[in-house]
Amino acid sequence: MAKYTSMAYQSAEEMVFGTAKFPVKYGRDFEVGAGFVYPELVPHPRPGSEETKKSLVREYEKMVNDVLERCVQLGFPGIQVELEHVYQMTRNPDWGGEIAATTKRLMEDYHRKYGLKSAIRATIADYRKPDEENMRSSSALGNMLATFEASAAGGADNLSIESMGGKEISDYAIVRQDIRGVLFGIGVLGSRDVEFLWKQIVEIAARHGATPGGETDCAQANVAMFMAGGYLDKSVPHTFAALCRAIAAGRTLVAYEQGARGPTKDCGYEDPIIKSIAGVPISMEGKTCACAHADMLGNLVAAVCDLWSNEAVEYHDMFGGTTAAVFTEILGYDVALMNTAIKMGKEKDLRDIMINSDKYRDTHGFILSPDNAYEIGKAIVTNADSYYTRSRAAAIKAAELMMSDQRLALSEFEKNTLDTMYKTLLGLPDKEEDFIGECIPVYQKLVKGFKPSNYGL
Amino acid sequence: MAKYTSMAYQSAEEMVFGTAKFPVKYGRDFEVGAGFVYPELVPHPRPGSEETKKSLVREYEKMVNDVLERCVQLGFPGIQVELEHVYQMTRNPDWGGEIAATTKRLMEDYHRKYGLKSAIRATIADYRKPDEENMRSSSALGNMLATFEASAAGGADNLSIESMGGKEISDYAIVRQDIRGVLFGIGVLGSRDVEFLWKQIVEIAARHGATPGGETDCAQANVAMFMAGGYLDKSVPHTFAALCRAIAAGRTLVAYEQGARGPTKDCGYEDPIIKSIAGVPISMEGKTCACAHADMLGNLVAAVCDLWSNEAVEYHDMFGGTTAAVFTEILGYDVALMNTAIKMGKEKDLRDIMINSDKYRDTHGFILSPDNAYEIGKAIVTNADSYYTRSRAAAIKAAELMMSDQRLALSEFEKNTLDTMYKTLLGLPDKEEDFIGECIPVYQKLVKGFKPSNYGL
Amino acid sequence: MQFLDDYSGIFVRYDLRRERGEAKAVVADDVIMQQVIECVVDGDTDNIESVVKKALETKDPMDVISALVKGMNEVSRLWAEGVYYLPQTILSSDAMLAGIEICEVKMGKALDKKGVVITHTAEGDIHDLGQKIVNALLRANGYEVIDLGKDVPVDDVISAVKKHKPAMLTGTALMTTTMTAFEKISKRLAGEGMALPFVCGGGAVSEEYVTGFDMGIWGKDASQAPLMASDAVSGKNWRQMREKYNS
Amino acid sequence: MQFLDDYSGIFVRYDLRRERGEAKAVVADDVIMQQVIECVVDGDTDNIESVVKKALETKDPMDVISALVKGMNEVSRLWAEGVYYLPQTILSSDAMLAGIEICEVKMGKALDKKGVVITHTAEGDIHDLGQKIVNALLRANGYEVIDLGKDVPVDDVISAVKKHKPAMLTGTALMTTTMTAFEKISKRLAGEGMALPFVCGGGAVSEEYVTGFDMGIWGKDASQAPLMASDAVSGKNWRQMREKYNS
Ligand code: B12
Ligand code: B12
Repeated sequence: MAKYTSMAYQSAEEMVFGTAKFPVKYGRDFEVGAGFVYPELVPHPRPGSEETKKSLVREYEKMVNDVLERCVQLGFPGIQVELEHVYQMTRNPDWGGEIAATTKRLMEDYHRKYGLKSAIRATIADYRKPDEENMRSSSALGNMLATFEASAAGGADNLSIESMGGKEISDYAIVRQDIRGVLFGIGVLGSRDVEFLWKQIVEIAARHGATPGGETDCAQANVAMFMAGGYLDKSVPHTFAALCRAIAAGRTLVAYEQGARGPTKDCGYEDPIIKSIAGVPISMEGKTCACAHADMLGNLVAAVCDLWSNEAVEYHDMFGGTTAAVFTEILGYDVALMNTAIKMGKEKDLRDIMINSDKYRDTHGFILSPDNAYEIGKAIVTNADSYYTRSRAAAIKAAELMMSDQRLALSEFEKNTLDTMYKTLLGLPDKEEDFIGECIPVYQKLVKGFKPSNYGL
Repeated sequence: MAKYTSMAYQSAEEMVFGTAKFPVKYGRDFEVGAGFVYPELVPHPRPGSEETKKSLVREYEKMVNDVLERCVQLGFPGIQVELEHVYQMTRNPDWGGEIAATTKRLMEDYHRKYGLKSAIRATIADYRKPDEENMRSSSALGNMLATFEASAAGGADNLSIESMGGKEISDYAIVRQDIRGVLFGIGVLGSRDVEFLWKQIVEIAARHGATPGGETDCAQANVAMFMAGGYLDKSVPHTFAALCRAIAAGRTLVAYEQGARGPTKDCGYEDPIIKSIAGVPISMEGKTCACAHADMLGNLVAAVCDLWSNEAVEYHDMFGGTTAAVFTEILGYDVALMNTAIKMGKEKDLRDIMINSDKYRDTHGFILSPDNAYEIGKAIVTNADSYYTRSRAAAIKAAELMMSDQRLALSEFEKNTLDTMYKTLLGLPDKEEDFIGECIPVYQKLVKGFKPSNYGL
Repeated sequence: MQFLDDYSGIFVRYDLRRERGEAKAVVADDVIMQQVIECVVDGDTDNIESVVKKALETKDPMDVISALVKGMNEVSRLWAEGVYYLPQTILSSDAMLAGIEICEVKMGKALDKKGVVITHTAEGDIHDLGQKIVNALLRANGYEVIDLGKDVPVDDVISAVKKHKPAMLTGTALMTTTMTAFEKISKRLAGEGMALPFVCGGGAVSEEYVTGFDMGIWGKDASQAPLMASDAVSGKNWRQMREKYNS
Repeated sequence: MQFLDDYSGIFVRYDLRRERGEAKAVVADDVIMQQVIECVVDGDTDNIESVVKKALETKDPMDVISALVKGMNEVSRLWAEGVYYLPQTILSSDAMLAGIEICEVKMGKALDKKGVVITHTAEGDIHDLGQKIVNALLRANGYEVIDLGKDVPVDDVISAVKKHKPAMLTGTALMTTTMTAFEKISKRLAGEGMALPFVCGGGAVSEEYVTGFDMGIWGKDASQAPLMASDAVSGKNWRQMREKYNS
């Protein structure tokens, strides 16, 4: 399978928000990565509204209208709305399709009336259960593909997914600080499943003139980051979570090797690495996704973004309007700041301010700081023999970066964890087949329901 | 009464976020305007919790704890919490007092455990009814003063208020586009009531070693701005709302002439003008107060702030935690960006980016852009004969600025409104006594319940 | 400070793009009536008195009144089409009401109103601006408004309803901590066996909340009040009105 | 790119300031038991088997088990004091459980559990990580866990409760659109005349929501599960437990 063997950018210094090597154009006068950053608003339906198709469609109609109206009220030039499917929308393909169609109709009204630029991302819910079903032929998979079709037909401009491949292993490994398991679950199994899925998504997109958008390792790297949490949490060491993230880059990259063109999926925190390699426009989330989850790189993560997202906010009333309108407003001003900087020729000043805000706040911000992300990207493209070799190389590079920068303060415990993980990584086989051969029996014994055949093994 | 006759700053260029001419120190290692910007988080209790003292105190305990915990989780150096009284907290002075004490206890815990810097602002609810009661002797006033005492005794570091003087007139005038009435209600009556109130607040603060904080013309200028709304609203012309704001600066300024030292009250959008004259640290709100209300200067309004606020957010759960924690996170990263810029020596670059984002988005951003705010400030200090003369001068200057800058696009309707208002302003008497003499009979006839004696007239 | 000349990509002035409705078009049978109408359309509160008095020298009071109302209808159209803003509307209504008062004096009797509406702002809440606008617009449309003012205790609302038997009751609240009074009012009214459309509005008040208790109808914008009042007067019950305005 | 050397004023590394609890302190009567304990404390799943087998050559299985448990208690202390993170705890529990299994074989009978707990992740929801942690911690503390897995239909939960009569039921949901199943379960159980503590947790699940239906007790963190289970086993009813954990 063809893999990236070179970087899209000459250097990290070249990377900045608003511009990508390969801009993407779709929707209503909407172009991403072509010089401006746009907000991406993700609204979530209220509990109960998912009970019938009618009530769910109505819910989306209200939410999307609030988003578009607030844009016009405040003068925002354009916006992307993500339809992040709740289970019911993918379980019933026609639901997802009709919601996409309704969203498109509203967007066309606002475009006609005011010239508001807009686009739709449909993110299908991957509800396959790796440890319970056959991931390459289950009915869940059938529904997912049918929903991609229905969404594209309905008017989705960008097709995306948060896929699950390797999750049964990574779930086991992350809570046991088992870096080998993470490498196997994310780097090998995850990558293989992404390859399997995206072949088909790209094909569906092509058939409907939609754009194959983005993948994310939410299922694995975000679990680790999420559990690592803040300064007071004691669930997963932050250095370990950072290694999971580096490994995830190799997995997410597969989607773009299969033909996905971005903008990438907002919750893929590994995307700065992806952008350095693939040059696709990336959607990121940080401080303004606090409504969805906390992270420790709220500003830094915007440094090289092309879309800026809130990840997800449930629809409710606030003093200032509905949450959909409120977060549209915050995102809209966030990107207005970035776009103003661009127009003033100060975008790199603002980028550097964002970076310095969080580069040494925590390990995640550290490895995703564009300079370090770029280094990890280089480790990936120069170790392209296999999914395994490049993921492992990414982890080793991330570890070395963390160990070598004195400005990154680490507690004793974090340091020790990092050292142990680093040694383990170095001790692993060099060839993918050897690694796979070593892992399969081990994890078949440890993880109930793990079936290598789910990954063509 | 002594009035400001000179500017605190040599030029607008000198003004920037994080630094004020006269920093204020209080609370737990908390200093405002001394080189860094801090977040100011304002939580609001859920409906129902106000029914008993016990439930309301408990509600605040939870909210404040969520705020402080999120600060430590993410590494924020410090925060101010505003206790913006709901009716019941001022109506029952001991409620306000106990809530301040509870907040202080929690803050001391976090300061001891982690060294988190913190401070408390208590904003008493002014629930006097100008058109129904004697504002200088009503029981409401009695409760308000008692609540200032109780709050200061309980541990409030900063005493603030959104006062009501002149509201009966401005409410009548704003919806009728009657600029004379606005000048009378805000510039004259409002200023006189602020003088009356702040003499007493300053005295109470002194007695308890608390800091007399800030005033705001929320009652009047915010009504106008709020009703002017966005591009689609047709309630109050945006040029008219901007004139109301300029007039409000003269009114709010009185508090500082009476001894208030700031940081000012977040919802006083007129504060950039105040800072240019008085040099006090100012608390501002913009994009991250979208939870409370929309405004059209989300970034610009942060350009010269010293505290950065969310105005108010009701306590509820979101995916990412409670609203109190979520908005603490967003504000915290907003100020981290500003503080990083300061450390990098790029604060004026960031300031200018903020300004250019909104200076020409709408009239409010235009007149509050530091350069224009400074000009309006000069008009105020050079026309200091009376509250009336300086407020009128501020309005005339604001009008001239709007008329003379070609980059500020205005619809025909807005232009005409502005011209008419400008002519009216020029046609008004030069002396305060003449103006008052002209207005009293007119508004006694038009506004039921208006009593000049409420203002010592 | 550095300033840009070109703001494209940062914001779009959608307000300038919007097409305006056609300008005022007032038609009257003769000059003086024309002046009466214009006084209303222009919200000319200074001259309305003299003009109406002049008209009454030759015209029947009822005809003058219908001219005043005609002017006000034109104003409503201009507002609806976005030519006028709220203040123009309120000034016109001030003018019209002043004119009508003069005609009533001449007739020696008050014009009978379309119906009675009681308005109030919730107990503990002094945010009465929305209510004031509602009052103005209802009066402009010929309803008798009984204004209970702001911070009105639940008891006072109940007894006022008993006393005046209004076609509709309205409540304004801008604080979630005061709007809870509306639910109490609804329960009390039901307890007393009364049922009428209770339109609640105000910044903090959500459709979700208001449609959660009996009689509650959510009012999004003050401009809806007159239409709601006419529905109430013409006998629609609160369920029908909720169906119409809240779904 | 320009980088700062001094970050004071931008962020504070509170994590470095925190005082750590004292390090491991394990005490055993003799060498081999000491090794057993250390295997658990170090979460040494590779050597636990050989060490326990060696111990069993000279020791009574029940004594070895209590050594294993002793080690696990030490681990819980280290976790509570912030010396250990979750993974250390889970690995230790893996080791302890492996050791116990060997002892049970030797005894020829299974150790009787403290009680039965049924866990599940809500219908339509595949976010089962929280549940997996809960499972591990309950097992580590000697409870029999009946793991219904993820995306479990309401019916299956009901029939499992009927069949196994657990002391406690747990549910995990990370989506507000799936947590609604918990309320249905509560109603169904009540309908069938059953009442037991139903602890619900998961990112999207709020105390407000869970305490809104009968039997519901809100679980903030998986680490609470063992204590909650022991309360349930020792006969506390759901009201008492809600009182204890949710107020
Ligand atoms: C101006 C203002 C004030 C002014 C009020 C002036 C006045 N005469 O009303 C003053 C300064 C007095 C004030 C005081 C306070 N305020 Co105040 N205030 C505001 C502000 C900025 C604007 C409100 C306003 O006038 N809007 C314009 C009017 C026209 O809008 P409206 O009333 O909603 O009406 C519109 C619609 O709702 C509708 N409508 C309304 N009623 C009806 C009825 C019917 C029948 C229909 C059909 C339609 C309808 O029509 C109107 C449009 O056409 C809001 C901000 C906000 N987000 O709302 C805060 C706000 C309402 N205030 C708030 C607070 C907390 C206070 C204080 C407690 C602050 C303090 N500690 O001093 C005190 C209140 C004391 C008390 N006991 O009431 C909070 C309430 C928070 C909460 N818990 O809900 C808000 C939301 C600000 C915030 N985000 O924190 N406030
Ligand atoms: C990782 C993750 C995933 C992974 C799940 C991996 C796994 N094995 O669980 C994957 C990628 C599969 C996933 C998929 C989806 N996800 Co998801 N996901 C997350 C994420 C980032 C982290 C969740 C997590 O694992 N946290 C770590 C665990 C340990 O925490 P926890 O489960 O809450 O458990 C803790 C406590 O709650 C407690 N606890 C939990 N249960 C119990 C029980 C008891 C008895 C006790 C005492 C305590 C307790 O203990 C634990 C701590 O010790 C969240 C973000 C967030 N804000 O939650 C989104 C999130 C939950 N996902 C979300 C969504 C929308 C989805 C998808 C629909 C997206 C899509 N379109 O593909 C699909 C779901 C499809 C489906 N049908 O379920 C939304 C849910 C929004 C909503 N409506 O509520 C969230 C909130 C993200 C967001 N902000 O939008 N997701």
